[in-house]
Amino acid sequence: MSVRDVLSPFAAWKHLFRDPVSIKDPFNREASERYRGFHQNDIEKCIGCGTCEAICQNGAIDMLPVSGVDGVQTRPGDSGLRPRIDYGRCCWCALCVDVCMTGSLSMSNAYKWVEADPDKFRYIPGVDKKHWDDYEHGYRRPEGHRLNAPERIEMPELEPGERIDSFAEIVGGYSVEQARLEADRCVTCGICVATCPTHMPIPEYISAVRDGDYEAGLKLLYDSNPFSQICGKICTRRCETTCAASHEGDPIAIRWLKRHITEQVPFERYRAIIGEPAAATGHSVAIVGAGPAGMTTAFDLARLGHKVHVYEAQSHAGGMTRYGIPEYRLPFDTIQREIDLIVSMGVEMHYNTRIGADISMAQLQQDHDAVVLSIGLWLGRSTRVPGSDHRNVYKAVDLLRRIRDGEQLQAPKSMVVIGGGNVAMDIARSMARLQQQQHGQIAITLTALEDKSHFLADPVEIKESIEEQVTILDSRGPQECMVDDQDNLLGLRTWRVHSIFDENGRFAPSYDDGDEMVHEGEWVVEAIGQMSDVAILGDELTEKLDWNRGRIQVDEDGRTSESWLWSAGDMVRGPDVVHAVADGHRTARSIHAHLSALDKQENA
Amino acid sequence: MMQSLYDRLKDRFNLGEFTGRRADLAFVTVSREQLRPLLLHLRDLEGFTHLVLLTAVDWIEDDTFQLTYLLNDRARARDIGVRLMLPRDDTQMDSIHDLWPTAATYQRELREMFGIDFPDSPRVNEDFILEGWVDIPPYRREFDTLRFARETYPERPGRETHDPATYMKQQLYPDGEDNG
Amino acid sequence: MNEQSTPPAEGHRSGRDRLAASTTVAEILETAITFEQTARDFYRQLTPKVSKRIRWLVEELAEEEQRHYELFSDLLERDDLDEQIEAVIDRPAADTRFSDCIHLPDLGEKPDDQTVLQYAMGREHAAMEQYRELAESTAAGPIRDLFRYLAAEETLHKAELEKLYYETIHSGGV
Amino acid sequence: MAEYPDRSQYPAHLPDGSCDIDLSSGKYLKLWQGPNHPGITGNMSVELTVCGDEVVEGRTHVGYLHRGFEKLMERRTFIQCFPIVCRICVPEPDFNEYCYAAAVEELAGVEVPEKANWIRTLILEMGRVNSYLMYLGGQAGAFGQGVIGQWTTYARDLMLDRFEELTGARIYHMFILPGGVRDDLPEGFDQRMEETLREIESTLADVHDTMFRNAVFKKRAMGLGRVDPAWVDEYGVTGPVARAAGVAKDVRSDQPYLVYRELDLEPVIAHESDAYARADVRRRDLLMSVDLIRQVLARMPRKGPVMATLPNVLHWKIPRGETYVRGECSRGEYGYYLVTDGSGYPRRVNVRGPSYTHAMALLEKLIVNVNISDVAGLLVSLHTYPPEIER
Repeated sequence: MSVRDVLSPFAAWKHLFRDPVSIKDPFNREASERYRGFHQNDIEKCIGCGTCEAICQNGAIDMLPVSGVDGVQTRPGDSGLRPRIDYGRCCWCALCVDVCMTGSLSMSNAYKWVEADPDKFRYIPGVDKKHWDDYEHGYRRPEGHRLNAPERIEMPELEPGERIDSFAEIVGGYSVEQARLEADRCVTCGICVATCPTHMPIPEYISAVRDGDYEAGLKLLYDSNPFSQICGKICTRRCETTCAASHEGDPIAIRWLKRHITEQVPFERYRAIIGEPAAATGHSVAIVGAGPAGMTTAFDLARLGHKVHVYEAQSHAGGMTRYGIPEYRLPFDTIQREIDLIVSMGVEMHYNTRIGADISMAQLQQDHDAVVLSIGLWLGRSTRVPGSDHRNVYKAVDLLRRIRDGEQLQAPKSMVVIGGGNVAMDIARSMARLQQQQHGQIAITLTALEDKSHFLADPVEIKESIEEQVTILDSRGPQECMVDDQDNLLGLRTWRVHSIFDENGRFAPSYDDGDEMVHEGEWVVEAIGQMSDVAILGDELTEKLDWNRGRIQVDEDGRTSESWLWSAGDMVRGPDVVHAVADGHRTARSIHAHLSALDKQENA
Repeated sequence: MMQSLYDRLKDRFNLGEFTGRRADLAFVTVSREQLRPLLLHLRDLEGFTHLVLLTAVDWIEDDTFQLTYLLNDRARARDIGVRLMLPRDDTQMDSIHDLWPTAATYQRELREMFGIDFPDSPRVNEDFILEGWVDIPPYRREFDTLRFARETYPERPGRETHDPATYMKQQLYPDGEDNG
Repeated sequence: MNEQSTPPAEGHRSGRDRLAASTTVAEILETAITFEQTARDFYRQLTPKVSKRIRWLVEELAEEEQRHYELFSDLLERDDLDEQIEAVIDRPAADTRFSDCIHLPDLGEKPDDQTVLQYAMGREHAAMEQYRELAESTAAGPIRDLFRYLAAEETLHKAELEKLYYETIHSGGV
Repeated sequence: MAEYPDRSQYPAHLPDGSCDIDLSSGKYLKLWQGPNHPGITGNMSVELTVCGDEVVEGRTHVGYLHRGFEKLMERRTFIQCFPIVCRICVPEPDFNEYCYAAAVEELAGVEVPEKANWIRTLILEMGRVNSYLMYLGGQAGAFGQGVIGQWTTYARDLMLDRFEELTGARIYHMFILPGGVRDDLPEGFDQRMEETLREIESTLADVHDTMFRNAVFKKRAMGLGRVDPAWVDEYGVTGPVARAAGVAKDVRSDQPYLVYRELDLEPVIAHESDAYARADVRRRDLLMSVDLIRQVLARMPRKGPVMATLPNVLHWKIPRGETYVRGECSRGEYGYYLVTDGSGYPRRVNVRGPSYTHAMALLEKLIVNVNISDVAGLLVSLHTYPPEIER
């Protein structure tokens, strides 16, 4: 202790004339650029997946319907819900912003808000307008800061060089570890379920993969889709187009995870997991066509105890999955296992039985309590351009059927395919394999009316076709199949197409005859539209039935104007396996209700 | 470093499972009889003079409490966690307040939060954090904080939420069917 | 391009001379109305012949011709005819070359949907060409405007048919 | 000079060390300091038994802030725990974020990018500066010097501005999370930080003149609450309290974490081991933090990621294991003992805050024989934050 200790504190007096250090206008101080203030939500970008709600450890977020506000509505890919935040609970941690699947949610740097009514502090950002909605600054998820893995686990596949000379299956399937990593990426929002035509419980079966509980997963699959093994390989996976993860990353490989479950459970266990059919009801149902729609109907009805007879013109069941999809995408044994499982429920199959020739519709009507028509789209359309009646102009569906029926086709040295859909890719790739096997080289040109961005085929199919040396020319309109004096097919002449899609997304191609090309080909294969062979119904039934723009008119349950006849699958819904499955379920429910009503009438 | 320590002490104190975590951190399981001799040895002969913490883990599925005595040897920059497994139905343990006076505070908390008793520990029965608590010791796994909160505090009215998948089903395909 | 001897096309052929010779707007409209009427009756006669499955198509075509018939008839009734035509004449109705490339079929006894569509597009195209040529060879004035108007109407209909054709034949599955 | 009470009146010590206090004797008075009292740090209270104006026994009472964080974390996913841990210590929350993140990363096997470790170090030192500034104001205030608190609050506010621009928040930063840190340094941060550091140094110079060279402060702080170096191990004493007792205990140099190995630092020590020595150790430690911040900014890499790639945090499961991660906060050893069981939730989290030992057993030992008017000064000199006692 010294004199200095007494004098030194007087140093404080030096601040006597110092300017105040406090902020002059504390009421209008702007927070820092990345300040975490009140939320902003771009509600057009938001899909209402509720991942923000899921991660909020305070339970501050509720998902509320806001249909009608600023064009938000419940539709595939958008729940129509938007997050409401309770600022009595929010702790400003911004995990909701970090995890937001679309990047719609952010925080402004507004932090002052005075209100007498506490309930006001509970609002839906973007819907309940606030003055900070347009604030430029605030917390946005920084680049590279992700709380969920945005990239898909790559699927092991055969390389183009390994697969081009055989029909061996290309996709290898996930290992358990890969599948778990992929399943881990799913945020379990369930937005996809509405998009799946048959509404498979997608988040639940993905959770089963995550937990390694494959038997539970298989049960979930088969309760909603008896074509799960097949769909696990070739489903058009519309669900993945609405996957929340697709907005800022790759969608979850939902199809591959389904496939993974079916591969992890030994096939011998399937039957026990799916369970026994109910006791026989004494009712009998005839199904025409053993494709996905017909066989799904058969599966459902058989499980309910009804006697089901399936009439199939071909020697095998599976419909287009069996006769339309190449083996490298869908091996026979997968289809066979699926069919065996359905048949094991007590379904009786009548192969090589053609309606109209071997048995009539009238006969079916007489012998059964209900009849289902599910004959698919087996007739290929023709462009009918000049020369298209040449013997070497084929229809893709016919060729695919012949290949899958085991016929040894002699592949031409060169070939042109007309069409830009999956069938076009299927035939191009199948023929490429035959060319490689027989000639050691591939010469296939695929021409499509549409430009690349509007191709109807799955982008993966396009990519793999190119890998397999198929030359793809977009925006080409077929004009003529050129034939020389000796009646040999020379190839296809096309004009350039100016693709114009109108405001409704409808397409009216227009041609530019100044841009003409001739594509050399010993064969031309038309892979355009397909239609149903409804001629088998006969004139009388055709006249009786109501029709809707070329398709049999059915009510929402798939029932036609004839009370005993239902129709399902591609022929009423257009071509798609999983839609056909959904249709099969719907038809089976309707028939079951009808048969139950019959029982009640009898009892009464 | 930790492995060699374990190898030296293993037989002498009849040590159980050894878990090397880092070069400077390991955990080892010890029996109740050997706990005090081991702690004394570690403190007085191995340099582990600092009791970092004493706490419990409830392995309710194994009917066991794990007591963790974490000791630090500053000179050699290393830590050892001594695990002691205590049956959940016999929750009495010997106090170590005479080895580290500060242990009394930890033991008092353990009695209150886990219901693990240390009979000789000073003031062990005095309330520590929870005055007037009548429920089961709250850090035991079977104490459900969410249920407690729901029963104790009223929910603020006006809350409702919707599961996206369920809501979409109601809106788009209420009968389980899609007509699109 | 359609020089074949199917009935409505023939009607157009002879009608063309009649149209070229017409001197008043009313005369032209009356001739055009007759064309639409002929086409409508053709489709109506065709309806029972085709399969019930595609009857909708023929019915729609008949309805569309009927709509044109009514449209032109209404126009004829109006006092402000010239103004009306002027008002719509600038409507852009770009011709697209798609149906031009469709080989015009022989309808035969039981035509299918593709045949009918091809035929209908051919008919719309022929009519469109005809009105357009007439417009080009007519001096500026209300008569040329009327031809352009009629050409625009036919072009619009043709475009609708082209979309339907694409959906049915190229991308669709029915 | 007030007359001291008759020492013969002091209670006898019982064999177990506690006092035999007979309140009905009329010699003693029970006096509660806190939970609401200007001379208490945060929400705790000390139950004093006084004889005259001297304390004969003190009992720490906590529980006013108990939110059961450790238990709450057992029902939150690993990522959901991240926003709540900072709330265990208001003035220096970042140690919770760091220790929790590091424990999770260790058990989950997540490799943190290099730059994130530098930014973490920066933040922890910034937090230490703030914590010390708050302490200095409190310590001076406990002895009646109000102006110091105003100055240090101003300086701390400048540092909060830096926190705000870096982390997006002033108090609960929620910036260090498992995997790294949220974001990179903002544009122009170095320069603004340098300005802030200069202002803090200038404030500290004034504080030194008016507080440390102040006869009143010296008279009251010197000799108050002397900690015997032998108690360091017995009572689990760490941080400035231990260093003021001559024990150079500092996790940053004892067991360097983050990037401390690459920084120049020397534990700040003193030997008097009283309230004054502890205040001085903290003042000098604060200056070292200022220096460390400068070192970090000068040496840290400026390129590269600040966040590791995490699995989807909504389903993040961590294999069974246990670990302990510690750091040197402004008050001593801060640590997280994390036990995982293979699920998506922590099995057990135990937060070891330095106040747990300092404000309980050590305070109760030191408080005996202290004059009532010095209780606040003593308590503050241990620099205790109650929420880390009761978590």
